[in-house]
Amino acid sequence: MTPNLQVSLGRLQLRNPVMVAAGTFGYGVEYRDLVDLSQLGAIVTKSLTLTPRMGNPPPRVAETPAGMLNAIGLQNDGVDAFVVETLPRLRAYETPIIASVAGESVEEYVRVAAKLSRAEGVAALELNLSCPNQAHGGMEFGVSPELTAQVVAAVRQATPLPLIAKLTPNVGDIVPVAQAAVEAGAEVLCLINTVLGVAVDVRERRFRLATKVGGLSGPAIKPIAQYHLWRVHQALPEVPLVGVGGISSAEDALEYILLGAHAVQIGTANYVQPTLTLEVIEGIQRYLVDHGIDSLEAIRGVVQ
Amino acid sequence: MTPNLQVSLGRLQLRNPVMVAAGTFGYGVEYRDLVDLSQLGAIVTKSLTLTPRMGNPPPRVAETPAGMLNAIGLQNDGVDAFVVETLPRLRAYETPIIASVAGESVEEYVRVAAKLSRAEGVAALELNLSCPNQAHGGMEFGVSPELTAQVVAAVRQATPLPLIAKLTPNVGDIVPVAQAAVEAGAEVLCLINTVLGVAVDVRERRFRLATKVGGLSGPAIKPIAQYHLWRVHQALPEVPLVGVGGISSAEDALEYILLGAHAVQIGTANYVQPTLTLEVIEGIQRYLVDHGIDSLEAIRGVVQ
Amino acid sequence: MARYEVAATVVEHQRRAANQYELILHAPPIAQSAMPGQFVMVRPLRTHAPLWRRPYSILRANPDKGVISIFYSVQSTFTELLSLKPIGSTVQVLGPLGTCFQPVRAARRHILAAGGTGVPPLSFFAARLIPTLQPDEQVLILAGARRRDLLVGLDEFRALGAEVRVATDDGSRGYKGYVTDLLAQALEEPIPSAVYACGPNRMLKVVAELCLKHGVPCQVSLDAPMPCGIGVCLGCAVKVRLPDGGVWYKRACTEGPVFRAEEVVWE
Amino acid sequence: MARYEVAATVVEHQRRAANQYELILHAPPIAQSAMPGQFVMVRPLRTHAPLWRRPYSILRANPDKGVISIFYSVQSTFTELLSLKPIGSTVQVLGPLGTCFQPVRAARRHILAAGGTGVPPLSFFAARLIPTLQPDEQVLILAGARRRDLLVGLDEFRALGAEVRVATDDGSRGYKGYVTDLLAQALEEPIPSAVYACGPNRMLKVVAELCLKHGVPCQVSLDAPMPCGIGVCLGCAVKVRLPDGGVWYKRACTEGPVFRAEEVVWE
Ligand SMILES: Cc1cc2nc3c(=O)[nH]c(=O)nc-3n(C[C@H](O)[C@H](O)[C@H](O)COP(=O)(O)OP(=O)(O)OC[C@H]3O[C@@H](n4cnc5c(N)ncnc54)[C@H](O)[C@@H]3O)c2cc1C
Ligand SMILES: Cc1cc2nc3c(=O)[nH]c(=O)nc-3n(C[C@H](O)[C@H](O)[C@H](O)COP(=O)(O)OP(=O)(O)OC[C@H]3O[C@@H](n4cnc5c(N)ncnc54)[C@H](O)[C@@H]3O)c2cc1C
Ligand SMILES: Cc1cc2nc3c(=O)[nH]c(=O)nc-3n(C[C@H](O)[C@H](O)[C@H](O)COP(=O)(O)O)c2cc1C
Ligand SMILES: Cc1cc2nc3c(=O)[nH]c(=O)nc-3n(C[C@H](O)[C@H](O)[C@H](O)COP(=O)(O)O)c2cc1C
Ligand code: FES
Ligand code: FES
Repeated sequence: MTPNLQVSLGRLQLRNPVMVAAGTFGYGVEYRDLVDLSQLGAIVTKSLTLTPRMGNPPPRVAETPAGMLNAIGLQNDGVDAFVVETLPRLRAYETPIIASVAGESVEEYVRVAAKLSRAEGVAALELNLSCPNQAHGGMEFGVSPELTAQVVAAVRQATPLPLIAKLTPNVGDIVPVAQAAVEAGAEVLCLINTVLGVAVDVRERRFRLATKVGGLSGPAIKPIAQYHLWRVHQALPEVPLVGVGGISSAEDALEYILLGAHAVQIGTANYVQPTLTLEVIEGIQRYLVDHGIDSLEAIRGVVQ
Repeated sequence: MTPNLQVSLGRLQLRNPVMVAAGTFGYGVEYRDLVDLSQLGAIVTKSLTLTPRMGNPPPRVAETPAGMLNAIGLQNDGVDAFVVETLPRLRAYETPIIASVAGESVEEYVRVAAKLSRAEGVAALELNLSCPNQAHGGMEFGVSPELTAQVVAAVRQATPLPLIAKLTPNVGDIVPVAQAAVEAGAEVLCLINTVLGVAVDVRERRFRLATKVGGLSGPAIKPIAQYHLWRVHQALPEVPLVGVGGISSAEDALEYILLGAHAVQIGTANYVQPTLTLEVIEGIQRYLVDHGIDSLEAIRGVVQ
Repeated sequence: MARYEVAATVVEHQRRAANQYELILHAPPIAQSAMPGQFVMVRPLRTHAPLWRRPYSILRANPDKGVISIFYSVQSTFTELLSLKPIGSTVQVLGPLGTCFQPVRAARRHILAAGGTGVPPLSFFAARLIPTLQPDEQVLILAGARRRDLLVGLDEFRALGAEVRVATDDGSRGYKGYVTDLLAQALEEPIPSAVYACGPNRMLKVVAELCLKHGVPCQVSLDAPMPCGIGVCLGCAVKVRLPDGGVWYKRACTEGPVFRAEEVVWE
Repeated sequence: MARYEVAATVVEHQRRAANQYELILHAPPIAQSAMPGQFVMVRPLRTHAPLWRRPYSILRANPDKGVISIFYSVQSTFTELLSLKPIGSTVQVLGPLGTCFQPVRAARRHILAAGGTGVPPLSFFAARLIPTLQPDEQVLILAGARRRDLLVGLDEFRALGAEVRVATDDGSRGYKGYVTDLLAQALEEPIPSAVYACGPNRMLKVVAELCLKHGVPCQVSLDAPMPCGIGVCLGCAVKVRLPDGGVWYKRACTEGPVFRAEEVVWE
């Protein structure tokens, strides 16, 4: 009766295609009184760095029309604290834990990835390629096919875990970057991370973020994210894709699947509707039942 | 008492910085019963092509969160009909008419520009560099600094009128394109045109636009447009800039001015609030009065 | 063809059926010039999402009282917001917009065919048409809906003295089937008729074909996405045949929404 | 520290002053556990713009009736939407959230300093605190606003038996000047005091400095943008001094909004 929502992302098997996006669900445990974590397809942690990071000064967030800008600056307790303190609590759930890996140099990515690979209970790594590259004046790694390939190849050497590359939309053409990531060893692509933007406070005559520039997320960017996802699916039809950007309903998630996504991530909308992930899972199920479809494969990528 | 809203865009003098964006205000005359056209800073016409164009099949528009996608496909009656039929009616107003020039080849841009330059009553030309380039598989001219320079330089040869280059945001870095346009002879830069996007109809399982891909506009893109404008202003502080993207209030317009814009254009929001242009002019005036500022120069670019 | 942008006060806001409301607005210039088939663009609040105004057919216009009304069903966020507007609050309304139904004076029977939410403009049309009829002219209303509870406004047609025939998809009231079936039957009756229709575009296509087959003049009010409603965005394109035989895109908001059926290129 | 996401029914929606409303919601689990200083994240409708929920301090909580109330002023689209919610409709509410004011038992005088819209959490705090006081303890309310018509809720403080001193920027009621001037005066009086403050952050900074100078314990409820309210987005960062002397960013939504003033690094 209930349709099968299972999906495979390469070597990674998920009970359903609905994950939470990096940095928008804390480490996962923060939600456990509101969301039954064992229902989720997977939990992606906030991005982890080699050492604890304090993050950027406030204001770090600004609301924009149907979206928000953030410049959290990767505030986190560092990969060691995650492995020692948080991971054991997450292992209590059967849900796959995907650790998001951040770095400001290729070496940092590799060292974080290596530490996570030795820990018990990490199902896969997701490389956050929107991190500022210290060696290139703070430019995002993911804007360049070459840098993307470097990071992915280096981490590929350092981990036996399934490897997801999360791409940035701040490029003229995302396809060469996607190809570079896959050729360098990424088994799954996740797209998109936030879109660069600014916001101005007219009363105070200053930027609304202390860092001036931030990353735009939320419903506003859904058409942009879906455009990139669809183009990458057309160019690389064999690569499993994870769609992220502006999902705030089951319908939004289904749109991504129709465009070719194997799975989706919910980010900003978690803030607005903390129980949304479960609603989306239910809504996808209901759509399949209502339309007499028995698996997601039957509709994946039918909108081309 | 009332502050001075005059601005110069290079050789072009405007009574105030509020224009309407190409393609969102028809030829201008369509609004004359709703908006006193002689109050506007300038009217930018819908983009004109060498011959009449029927445009794309419907559906051509889709609403998105705080935005819309369009793929009108440059439906217009052609430059000759504009010069003969519409321009004489527009000359009745004292408002400068900026003709938007479109083309699918460098030659088409040049021929349209030449015809407009011979007509009476065109104050300036705005080059729509988001047009699909037939010789390069439909890629937008404005994604490449080289193609941008080609179009601008060729049109520069063909017209004595002030020349505005309107840039596309669908690039990794807009600054080299902006520089190329200025070096090739653009006196003013206008940014941004629409952001590429798609939308899906889950019920019908198809794209919501007949052309699949469309251009995203409206409040959703304001943070993106302001980011590009601010970066270009930082790179080319001497070049007058026209900001466009998501403006739907005087406050939005002032944000652009604070970031360095000399003038602004209102697009999508004209549909939602047909009298918005006049409200924005009034609102800017009120802001200056309330803050005891006597000209826009005093606040232009103060948010850096 | 003057158009007015009015901050209209909500005079009444009546729930007429489950999730269906009639909104009565004080908008004198619109009330004074509105014609049946025309519509208004409505903005209940200055929100960015939903972004667009929505078009609503004018259901009634009382020039003396300066009021118009629209009839809507709550479907999504926009109509949910609209339904929250209390009496005394204001709603931005732009109108009257678009073309209107034109009585075909040669016809003896005026058939008004409404599918789904197509009732409002035809109700207004009937109210204006019936008082002008010659003794040998009659009005026949054909109304279709999915279920009986979605049939609205029929009593008003009857009160005007019109004959009303009803179809529901599930047979819960009247004929079981489509309103176009009722039309096919009616067109078999040997009375010089004219048809005026409003409903989903796929219904209108069938209506147009039936009328063409029977040589009956037909006017249809088309549905299209309408970002602006005033002819500037070209988003509401409808493919039409030009007199010279060519095709072109017309704007449903200004050259429509009421088109002569034979002009439309149905796809 | 359980948190509940509740589809709360609007029980009452009272206009309390020009543009100021009290919204009473049926949300039993929140009503039963709410403490003064805590807040709820509110979503009146599923809109995309405004996107974020907004935090509102809990003004009252009646565990028996299962209701809570919040007090808000209409400022922009979000609060305009909220003000449209009729009795009987539902509002999504997540709470209770954040830290609460902790009575300082050593103090003989509890000074509650409210600036602008800072009244609600202090009103709730006063209501819970006053019944527990020893005979030699007293509560002093200091309330400041720009103009007299923006002063709200003072009668309720008085009804609880508290002394109320008022300041307005324009002198239209009480002392002409800032509420922090009243505090400076009060702290000169030789009574062992504790201060609990809510208002704009720049007021709280002055409050904190005054209390530090006088060696008076002080708790402040800070304002910060709050996308999530539950500690996951890290958007509401407040710089604090750590016990080890270092600094770090804490979350106003979970480690606040009520902070010990000496912990905060004011910028
Ligand atoms: C000339 C004209 C006159 C009109 N007159 C009337 C009138 O008199 N009364 C009236 O009620 N309406 C009328 N309409 C329709 C009206 O303008 C609105 O479209 C309608 O009120 C729905 O508004 P909404 O925003 O709440 O729903 P929308 O958000 O526009 O959605 C409409 C329906 O489509 C569904 N939907 C939304 N998104 C999608 C998607 N991605 N894929 C598939 N389905 C989707 C929704 O669930 C909903 O059922 C008229 C339209 C036109 C063009
Ligand atoms: C812990 C906590 C508790 C709170 N409790 C309460 C409470 O009990 N009661 C209450 O009324 N509020 C409370 N607030 C504030 C509340 O959350 C909202 O911020 C407030 O209701 C304004 O909502 P709004 O969306 O209508 O206005 P917003 O859109 O948030 O705008 C707020 C004000 O800022 C102005 N503004 C908007 N945009 C800009 C800009 N770009 N530049 C400069 N100014 C701008 C607006 O004009 C308006 O005056 C609390 C906040 C916090 C953090
Ligand atoms: C506050 C915030 C913090 C984020 N932190 C991270 C992060 O640490 N690592 C990462 O890869 N993406 C991060 N993201 C990006 C999201 O994972 C997601 O890619 C993006 O927000 C688009 O999805 P959405 O529109 O559903 O939010 C963050 C987003 C937000 C809003
Ligand atoms: C329906 C529509 C048609 C447009 N047509 C043109 C056009 O012909 N030429 C052009 O340069 N830009 C065109 N644009 C882009 C706008 O001029 C503007 O750059 C863009 O919409 C962003 O501004 P906005 O967010 O205020 O709408 C069009 C936009 C829309 C929505
Ligand atoms: S709706 Fe814009 S032209 Fe018709
Ligand atoms: S509001 Fe998100 S962490 Fe505090």
